[in-house]
Amino acid sequence: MADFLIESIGLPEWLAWTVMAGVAAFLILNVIAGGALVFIWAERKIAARIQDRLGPTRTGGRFGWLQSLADGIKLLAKEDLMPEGADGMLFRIAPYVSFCASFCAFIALPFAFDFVGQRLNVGVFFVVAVLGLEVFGVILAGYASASKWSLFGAMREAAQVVSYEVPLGMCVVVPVMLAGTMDLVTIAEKQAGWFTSWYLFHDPFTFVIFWVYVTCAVASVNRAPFDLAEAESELVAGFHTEYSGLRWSFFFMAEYGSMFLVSALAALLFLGGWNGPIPVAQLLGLSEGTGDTAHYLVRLIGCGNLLLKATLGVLIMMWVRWTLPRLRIDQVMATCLKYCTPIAAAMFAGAMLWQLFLPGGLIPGLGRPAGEIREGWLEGPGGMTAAPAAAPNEKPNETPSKKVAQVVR
Amino acid sequence: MNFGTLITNLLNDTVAVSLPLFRPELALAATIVLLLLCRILPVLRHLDSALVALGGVGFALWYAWCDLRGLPVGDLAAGRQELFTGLIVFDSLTAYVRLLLMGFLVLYILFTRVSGIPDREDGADFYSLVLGSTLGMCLMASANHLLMLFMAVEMASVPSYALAGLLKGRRASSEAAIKYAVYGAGAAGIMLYGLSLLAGVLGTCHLPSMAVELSKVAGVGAASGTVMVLSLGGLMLAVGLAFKLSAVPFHFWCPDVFEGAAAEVGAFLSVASKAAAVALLLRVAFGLGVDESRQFIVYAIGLMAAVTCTLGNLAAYGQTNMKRLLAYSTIAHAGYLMMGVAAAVAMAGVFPAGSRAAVTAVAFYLGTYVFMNLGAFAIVALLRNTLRSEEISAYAGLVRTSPGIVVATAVVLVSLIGLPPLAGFISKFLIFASLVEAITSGAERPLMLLLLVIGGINTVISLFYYLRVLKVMTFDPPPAERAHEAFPLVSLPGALVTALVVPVVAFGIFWSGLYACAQLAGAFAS
Amino acid sequence: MNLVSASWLPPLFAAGLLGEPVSVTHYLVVGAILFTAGIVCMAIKRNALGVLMGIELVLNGANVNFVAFASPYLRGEGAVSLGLDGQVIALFVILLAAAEAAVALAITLNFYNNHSTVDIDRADDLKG
Amino acid sequence: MTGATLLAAINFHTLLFLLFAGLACGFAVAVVLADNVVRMALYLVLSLASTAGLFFLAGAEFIGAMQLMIYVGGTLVLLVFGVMLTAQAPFVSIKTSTGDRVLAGVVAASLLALLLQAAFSVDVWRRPGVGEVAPPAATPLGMALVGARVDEPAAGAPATAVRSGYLLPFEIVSIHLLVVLVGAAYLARAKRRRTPRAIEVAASVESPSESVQSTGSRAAATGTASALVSGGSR
Repeated sequence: MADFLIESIGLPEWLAWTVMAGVAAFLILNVIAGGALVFIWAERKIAARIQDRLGPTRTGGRFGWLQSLADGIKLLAKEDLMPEGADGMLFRIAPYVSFCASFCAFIALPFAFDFVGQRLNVGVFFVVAVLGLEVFGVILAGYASASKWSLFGAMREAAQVVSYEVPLGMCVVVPVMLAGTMDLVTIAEKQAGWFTSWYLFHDPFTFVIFWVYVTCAVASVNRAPFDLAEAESELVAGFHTEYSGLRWSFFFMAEYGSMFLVSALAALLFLGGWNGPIPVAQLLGLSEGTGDTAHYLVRLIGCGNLLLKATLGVLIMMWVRWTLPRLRIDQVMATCLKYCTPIAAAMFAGAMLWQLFLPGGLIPGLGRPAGEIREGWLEGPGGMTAAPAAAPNEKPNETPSKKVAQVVR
Repeated sequence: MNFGTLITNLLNDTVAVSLPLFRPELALAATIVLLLLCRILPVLRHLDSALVALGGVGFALWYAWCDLRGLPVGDLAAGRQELFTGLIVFDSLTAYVRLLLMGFLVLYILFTRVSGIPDREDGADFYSLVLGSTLGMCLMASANHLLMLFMAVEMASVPSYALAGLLKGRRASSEAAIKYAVYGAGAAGIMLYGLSLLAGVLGTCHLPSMAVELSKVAGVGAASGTVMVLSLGGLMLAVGLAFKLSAVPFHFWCPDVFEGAAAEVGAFLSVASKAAAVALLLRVAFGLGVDESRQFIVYAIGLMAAVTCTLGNLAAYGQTNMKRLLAYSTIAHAGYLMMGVAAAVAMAGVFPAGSRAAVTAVAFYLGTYVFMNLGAFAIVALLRNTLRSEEISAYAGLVRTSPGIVVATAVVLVSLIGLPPLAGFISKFLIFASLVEAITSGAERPLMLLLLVIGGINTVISLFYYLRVLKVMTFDPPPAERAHEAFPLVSLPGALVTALVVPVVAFGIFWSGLYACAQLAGAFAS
Repeated sequence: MNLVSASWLPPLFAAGLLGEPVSVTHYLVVGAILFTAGIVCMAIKRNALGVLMGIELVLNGANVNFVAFASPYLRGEGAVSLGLDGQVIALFVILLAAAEAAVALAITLNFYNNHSTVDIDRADDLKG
Repeated sequence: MTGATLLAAINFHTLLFLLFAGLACGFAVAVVLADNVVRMALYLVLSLASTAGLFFLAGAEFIGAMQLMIYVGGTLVLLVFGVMLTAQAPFVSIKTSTGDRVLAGVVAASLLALLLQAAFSVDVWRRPGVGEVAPPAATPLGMALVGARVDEPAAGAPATAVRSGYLLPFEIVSIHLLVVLVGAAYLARAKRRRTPRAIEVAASVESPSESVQSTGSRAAATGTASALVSGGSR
């Protein structure tokens, strides 16, 4: 987009970049904020239906679809309270810390091939790392509120999030290993084609580890059944007991932002990213460079694909929340340390051995040999001046869309 | 070169060359994992962790012995081999120090088993920490790369912090641990900053390459700025090493930690940690001691040695607690060892044979020091179990109830002073002899002369406070309220003390075997 | 555009701070400040956890140096470069710092259990 | 110079550097100046996160992400957790005396002067970066950790420099972490059920101003801590 601004409108380079950054930030912000509105409404409806009620019905017509907006206006108008013993500065800053962490992770999240804030070489790692920072806002909120409930909630959150980062990291490593890169864009590109090339279906181990990932992801964003930090039956409302008004809503935007983020990450790592289950675009020959508009269309469809998958993930989290009972703190810890971590480790080893001994997969033609990827490491700029032995046909710098086509053929 | 060749080369280098010479460390690592399994698996839960640790260390000791024996005798420098693509180096010094550490560990595990400080429940944790720390010390002795240097120091230190807090319920122990951890981590941080400056100027982290670059950068007509950065980095590195050596002015943790921690932990820190630190000092001093920087290094080590030795001995005077006294004695001995290192580095350029002899002296000193200091701490620990006190005054009149232990104490302390015919005498004699050799060969003559004089004076000073302990034990009347518990030599603890004390006498008389091993280590300087 | 032509910009240019690419020294200055802050933090904080934070700052200061020496972007004409070594060392320092912090925290909690305080000045039973 | 040309002359990399460097240094100083330990923790988090930004700018993306993940997300959460466990009202703000502060100021100023002189005293370090763009790739780093170097020698690396693979530290650090984990868990574990004699004796050896503490009440808290310490230090 920056190139477009520079070339067509003639803006100076710095202004073009600034404008582009602004637009990207605006879009991401809207995805989080708008997404939160929709998701909150959806959650209320789903919760109601699961519990055999109606949920919001009045505001904005039949389905109460304006309920969230009305709530938002109410929150804006609400008096902003601060407890007497609170540490003012920390109390005020905590929601923003949470929100910023959740927001920053979106920087590296690709929505489609080049719909990404900043394509990072270590994208997966960055997203997971930044997501882990959200816990700081919660801890600070818990401490600064000068309330026992808040502090308990914060301590639980700290314990839980730090522990669950271990199996979560292990789960994330498996697709990274299969793709041979930590770049989210490349990982998604490698799963192009029919849905059989999604990493979910790569081998039995990745199939299992996907569910471990789902468990850990739910735990790491503090959703039920792992929402110990805000267990309302024990802790009033946990870390945000003392918050109200806009600050409170920031916590919620952060929570829904993170939910969307981990779901999108699941989609990118295991469910083919922006590639649909059936490679329609390739079948129609759209991605072979038939013009910019077509290209753009493919990207847009891809973006829609990813959003759909991520939303589906969020909806599943809601389903889980209203179906399963909350765990005790020791059960939460046991789930992480005694089950998730060993299973993730075993699956990681299994996936590695599978890569080693069955690189082509069980059914020939469906999988991709690992050697191709590994040879690519040694070529290209910065690599060794290597003689390509195993994969002479593939040049590392080809445009990804061509690569996709190759795979399909 | 494609990916396959790359991996094949790597495998060849690692499996065929590096791992066989890394067996002692591997044995330690395997033992640590086994100790952990002992806690987890129900089948292994009833195994005595001390026995498991002893078994593993036994293997490590055997491998270390084989490695030392396997060194080529004729051309000693040919035994030098860089392992793991230059990260660590295997040479005679590595082999010797490793053997020393493993031998120490065997004795140490027996000692802790007898004195009963890690009980069965905590045994696995305790031995994991001890073995983990020793693994770090082995790497300290063989570090050939700045990363390995820093990592080895951390690996040796961090478990020791936990060891210092071994007696969880005791106020002094937790205080000792927190002081050790804070000072230790601070020193490591400063050292790391120094390493970053050195690496930044020289553009490499591999010690031999650094030496090559150093002689280019610091040669004639070097920019003063570069020299300043180099010396700043060197001094900051020295802070970290001095902390590990407990050299003045970075010694202040030593008495507190030794007093607060259990005597068993004190023994570990005082012997093993010191041996590894001296080996690392030798490595760094020889590694970076090219012609341009040698004088700087010699003066830094030499002056620090003089101050350390004097201050350690002087401060030992006023002590009423036996562990504190031994702590200051440890500091003083670090001073003597550093004198040997200074002499070795000073002669490295002008008189290689002398340099080898000096390294031999340091290595021999370390070898006898294992028995002397482990013996001293064992006596403290075992007497604590009978007398329930570690104060010197509590030892009053001990000769009447248990003469055997007093004789043992006398042997150990006299050896620590360095009087004939005990092992300590030979070691000290060798160190002073190498100082004399340095003077005659004209390497840094004024400094060496100073060191010789200070070393002599210090030996005399140390006479008094060691003998005061013996005086209290023999001449002073026993305190009235003391339980009349004797310490018989015919018992398990008695046997242990005997086993530690006999070598102190034996090495004083038949020292050629140990000396031959130490000479192998000395070949490192060639 | 009146805002951007404010008077504070030209001096920054004159000092070569804004117009020129960053050099290694820029990073070293940051490293030095972090390091000094860490040392001071260790020296003056009486809360044991404050001291631990000082240690983290010290290690981080050194890490900035290593990364700067390793960076191909920052290397001036004719300077030596650490290459990948610097990055790897920074990586391991982060790991080792985590291990150290875990032990130091456990020790601090143990101290707190025995002394009922985290004030490190109260650790005065042993006179060093 | 008009505003537009001035802006056009700005090197954005440098601008970002100044931003992150300012934040990192500013918050580091704030850590020193703050008295409240929880605020110190917050400033430290912000300082280290800004440092991660500096790493990204220097082309060390993996290190930056690692810093965020392990340092900020793991180590500091652990520290903050320790703060929470010990944050009783009297200990939250332990004030440093003014004399200490002045002394520390003087020492800090001289130390900083020394280090800054070191930073400025090497000529080649002061030259602006050549801005040579190596493709930021985690692959060479990963391969180096496995023991094989696939990167090309860095421009300006000394010819004599040995290019080491890092298989050994990569493997051996796992043993270290295991040992440290065992140690931390040992220290933070609740008190034992029975005390054998030797330990009792060793613990009862008199030390000055020894006083009996009731540790039982905190045993539960310590137990939780052990679970957390072991979780966090992985």
